[in-house]
Amino acid sequence: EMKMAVTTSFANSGLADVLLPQIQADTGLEVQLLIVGTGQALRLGAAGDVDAVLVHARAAEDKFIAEGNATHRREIMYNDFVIIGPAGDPAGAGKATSADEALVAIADAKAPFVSRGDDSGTHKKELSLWASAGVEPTGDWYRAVGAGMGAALNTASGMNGYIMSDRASWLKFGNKGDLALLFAGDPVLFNQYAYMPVNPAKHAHVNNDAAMALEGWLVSDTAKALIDGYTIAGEKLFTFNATAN
Amino acid sequence: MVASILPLHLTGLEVHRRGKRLLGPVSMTLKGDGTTVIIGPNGSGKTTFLRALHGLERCTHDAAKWQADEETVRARQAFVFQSPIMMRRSVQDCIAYPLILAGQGKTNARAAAAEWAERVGLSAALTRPAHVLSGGEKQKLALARALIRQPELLFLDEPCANLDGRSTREIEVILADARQSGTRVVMSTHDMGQARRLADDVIFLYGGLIHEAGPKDAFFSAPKTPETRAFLNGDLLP
Amino acid sequence: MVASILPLHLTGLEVHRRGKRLLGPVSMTLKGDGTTVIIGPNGSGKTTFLRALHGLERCTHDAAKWQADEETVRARQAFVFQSPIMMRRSVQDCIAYPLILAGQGKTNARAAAAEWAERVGLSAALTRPAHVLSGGEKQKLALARALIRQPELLFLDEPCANLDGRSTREIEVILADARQSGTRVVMSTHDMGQARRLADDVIFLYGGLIHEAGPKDAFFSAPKTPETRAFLNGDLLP
Amino acid sequence: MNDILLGLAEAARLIVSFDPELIEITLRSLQVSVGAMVIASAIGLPFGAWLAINRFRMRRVVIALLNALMGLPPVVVGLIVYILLSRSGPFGVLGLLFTPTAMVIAQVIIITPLIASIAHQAIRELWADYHDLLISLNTTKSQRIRALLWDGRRALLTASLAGFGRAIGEVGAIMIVGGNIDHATRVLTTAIALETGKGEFALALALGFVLIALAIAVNFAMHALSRTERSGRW
Amino acid sequence: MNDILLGLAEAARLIVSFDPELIEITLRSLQVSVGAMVIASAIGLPFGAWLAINRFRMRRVVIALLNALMGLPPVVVGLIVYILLSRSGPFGVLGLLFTPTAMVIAQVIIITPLIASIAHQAIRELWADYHDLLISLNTTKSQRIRALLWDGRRALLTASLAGFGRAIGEVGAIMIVGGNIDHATRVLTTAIALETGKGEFALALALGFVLIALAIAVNFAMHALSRTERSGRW
Ligand SMILES: Nc1ncnc2c1ncn2[C@@H]1O[C@H](COP(=O)(O)OP(=O)(O)OP(=O)(O)O)[C@@H](O)[C@H]1O
Ligand SMILES: Nc1ncnc2c1ncn2[C@@H]1O[C@H](COP(=O)(O)OP(=O)(O)OP(=O)(O)O)[C@@H](O)[C@H]1O
Ligand SMILES: [Mg+2]
Ligand SMILES: [Mg+2]
Repeated sequence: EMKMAVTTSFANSGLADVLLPQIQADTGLEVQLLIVGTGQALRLGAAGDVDAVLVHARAAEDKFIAEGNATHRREIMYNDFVIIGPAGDPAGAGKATSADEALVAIADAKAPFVSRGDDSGTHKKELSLWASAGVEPTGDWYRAVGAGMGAALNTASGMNGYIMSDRASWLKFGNKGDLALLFAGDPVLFNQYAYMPVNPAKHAHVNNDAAMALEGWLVSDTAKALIDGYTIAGEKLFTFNATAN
Repeated sequence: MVASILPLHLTGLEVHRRGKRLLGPVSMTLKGDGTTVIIGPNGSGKTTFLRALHGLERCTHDAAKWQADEETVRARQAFVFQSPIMMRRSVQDCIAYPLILAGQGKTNARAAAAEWAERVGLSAALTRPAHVLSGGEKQKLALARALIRQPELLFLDEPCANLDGRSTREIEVILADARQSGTRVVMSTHDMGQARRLADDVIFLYGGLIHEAGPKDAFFSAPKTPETRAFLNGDLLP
Repeated sequence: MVASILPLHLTGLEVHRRGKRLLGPVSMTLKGDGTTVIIGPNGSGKTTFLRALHGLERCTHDAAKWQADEETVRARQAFVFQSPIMMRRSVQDCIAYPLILAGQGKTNARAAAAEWAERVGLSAALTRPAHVLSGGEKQKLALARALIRQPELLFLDEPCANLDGRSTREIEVILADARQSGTRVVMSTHDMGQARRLADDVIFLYGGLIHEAGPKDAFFSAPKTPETRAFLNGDLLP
Repeated sequence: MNDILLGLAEAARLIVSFDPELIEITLRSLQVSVGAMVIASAIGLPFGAWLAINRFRMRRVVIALLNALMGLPPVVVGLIVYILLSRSGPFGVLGLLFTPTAMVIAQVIIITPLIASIAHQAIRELWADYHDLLISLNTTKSQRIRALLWDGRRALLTASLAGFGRAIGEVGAIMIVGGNIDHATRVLTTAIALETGKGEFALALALGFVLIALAIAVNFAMHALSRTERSGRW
Repeated sequence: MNDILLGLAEAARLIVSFDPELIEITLRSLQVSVGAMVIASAIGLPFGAWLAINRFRMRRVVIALLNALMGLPPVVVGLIVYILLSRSGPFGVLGLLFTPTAMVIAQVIIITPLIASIAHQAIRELWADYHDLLISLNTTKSQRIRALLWDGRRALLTASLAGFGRAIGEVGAIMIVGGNIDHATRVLTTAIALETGKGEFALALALGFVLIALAIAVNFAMHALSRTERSGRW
């Protein structure tokens, strides 16, 4: 039995429901998931309240390691972000050839854009994209909602606005309303998930054996098959990219 | 007042509570004028009877027949309770409340209330919160509140129980005046002297039943049953 | 009872409310035995005085000096309120409550309660919820509840106001018995006959002050002031 | 533990520095919660009184239902209001979604049963006192309700304050219908939830302490007002 | 609109099919909320009574504070309990974090002020009735509190039920201290929040309807119990 803090977007994807039973079958580990924001996940790890974390926010992860909260960082898989918007696409973001272009189109049209605004991995990614597109996202059209992915999608659906989401959350999202996937595929939109076992030297009580066993399983071929094989509506969500070391 | 709500005819009036008959069957007619005094030992049903007449007790359906529709009947009565009910207001506001309910302006109502307070001897207490009054003062307040709308029919449940001798006499004068000006008074009392002074008719309740009733003089000078005699003597009832 | 809590010495006792002096200054001594009856017009402060003696009113500090410590003093008194306070329990449980408080077993207490209910004439009402009792029955309950712990000092505030003649006589006998067996009784009443029957001493309160006080016989046969005479006659007080 | 101290320090710093953003969301919290309290009291107090004075066959059922509605999960209320107000919902044309008005609507739904229930409880006792008198005076139902509400006003204050308390601390419903949009619908509780998700526990706690201070201030203000006004010991 | 109907249908289906997962989280909801209600009542009711019978200098302040605490934001309570129970917190060694016990603790903190405040309100009226008698009978404070709690038990039911209502619908605090872990700490409200986040409105609503039904059932049960037991009209 071990506890792992994961981000909302991972839990919302539904991949966990596929992986957990298999983990239990293969290793006998009962993994309990705590579904929280990225920042909160890292805090739980730092406090020693969980045995491992699975997040996607590179800079914060490096800091986490540097502070000695985890023994190491192990890349497991990636998925990608997509740009969602009203099916009519008034800003013409769908015709863009790069993520930068799509964002510039939205900003130029001053079309409502919903931002997670919660400092999560997704939010940080979005901010970095605005930066590289050379747009300062301010004004009435830019709505920072300060909520999880699902809630932000709800809001976008309610406002009929644009939003950047991870593909898994989008595909799983039930309340699509008038929204559609408009842009995807630019490599800058790739989103790396990493696994970090909490440092037993800092928190003696953590179940490091289980955490290591889980890591071993996550980089195994069984995991690869399950992750690469997981689809929603015929679309593949995650790409396994763990390296054996 | 145009047509009177009285006489009231009762046929087989009963009040039941928790499977017990507290009152009745009572059949009688309450005529249009005079003062009726109800006497009887503790727990004999005086309060229950008065409340039933006033429409406060759930009782036999259709047992009471008035001479007007229900709304008129209700509007022309007033009741002075055995333990006076004080609202959380000043004495003046308590007395004025029935007038306010009847749609009178606040200023008028309060002026009338001050006048009535004067009559029952409460002028000094006008601005006090009603609930700090002494026992006797509360009874006076309740009386003023009942009289202020000049009811056609006035019920009083032991209105002088907590009053001193002087106040009792004053209230008796007020009641006699009211009777003179046409108010029908029905009251209960344990004070036989008061009964003799005020009553035209007397009803002796015993065990929830009208044991004996009649005009004052006949009742007191020649009680018909041994129970009545015993009660008037203050003896143990047989 | 070992040492008595009496006599009680009062020096300059006053009760103030909302900037008004309701009572006092009162200086007197309450001796160890007999029955003291307090009389006076409505609002003269009888209730306030009794409550102040019993320790229920905020009053001048240190004005009352008892012969025992506060805890003993409090434990040996009982009070029958002018408007009896009914707990939301059955009659039997209400009467038994003081015994339960004193640590008696439930069965014992209820048996004693039944006995006292019998003495005040409430046996038929034992299982009724206390709040449905008639006005007189409530007063009887309050009396039984006060007597059940056999207090050394018993205060009664118009205990017979709502009682019929017969019950009044019975209660008077109970009070006389209690006095005989050593209970100190201090009571108020508006019934001068009752005052004559029960009192050893009489206190006449008027406007919050002790206007006249003395042994019963002297008081009633030769009242000293015109106010006392007027009050006893039921006249308007000067 | 450290976080709690940091939170207190941060709260003090925010308040002392008159942080404009803090002031903005605090005022919005106050506006939404007071608005909800006023509307819910206007509905719940008379309803509670009405329920106390009427005897009808389904009365016990209505009371039990009312008590049960105190348990309405905010998230569900939020969802239903969201669905009703969303563009594709029946009231979509009003364009209320993601506005403070929507938040007030959701909160009114949540706190009205609470206010009505407590009011009913308080009024029931007063009605037991007043019953005979008000019946005897031949009052209409609305006169009775008015008398009970007026004379019971001090007890009803607790009902309204309980409603206010629930509203100011609530987050589940207003997050959904308000959307926690910066400078538009962000209030203290949604900001706290946001900071918690970010792992900014100290800041979240700081906002929480500000919220508690606000609740205390409002309560003291209401108590003071009700004390000035009262003349007796009622 | 459609979602609401779908939700109702789904709720019916879940209930009729005795969905084992639904049963599990429903029972856990019940267990946590009833546990919190019982503990909070055991603290809040006597405290409310104590506050009603004692006159001390800071009484008004304490009452205003108590009322203000009704507004404790659940998320903040959750955070503080989290910090205390966290491995690096003072009570970390107990290992209570992410257990139903932790959820009960958080809920007790949230609902105790509510219960105490309503209880105080109800007892105050009863105490006004009983004051002279109980003082005259020379009762100790604890005897007074016992008499008031016993004789006022019907009014106090509302207090406890209000607490239960708040607990069963609460999500902010128990999400943080319970963690919404499947098969361990997931309850109805956290499941609703989860499904809402996924945009699965119909399922979220279905769970919400189950929760409301549960609250109604508990209320009817409590009312029925209290009715059986009462002998008079109190
Ligand atoms: N709900 C009830 N259940 C049982 N008995 C009741 C109920 N209500 C009243 N009683 C009894 O009915 C009797 C009649 O009461 P009522 O108040 O009419 O007497 P009363 O003649 O006014 O007496 P009193 O002179 O003492 O005021 C009393 O013995 C009382 O205990
Ligand atoms: N809080 C208060 N503020 C102002 N006046 C008060 C207050 N409490 C009592 N009083 C007044 O003090 C007076 C004395 O009251 P008390 O109850 O002692 O009279 P009493 O002699 O018992 O009269 P009764 O024979 O009518 O019972 C009354 O006039 C009453 O209105
Ligand atoms: Mg009577
Ligand atoms: Mg008196």
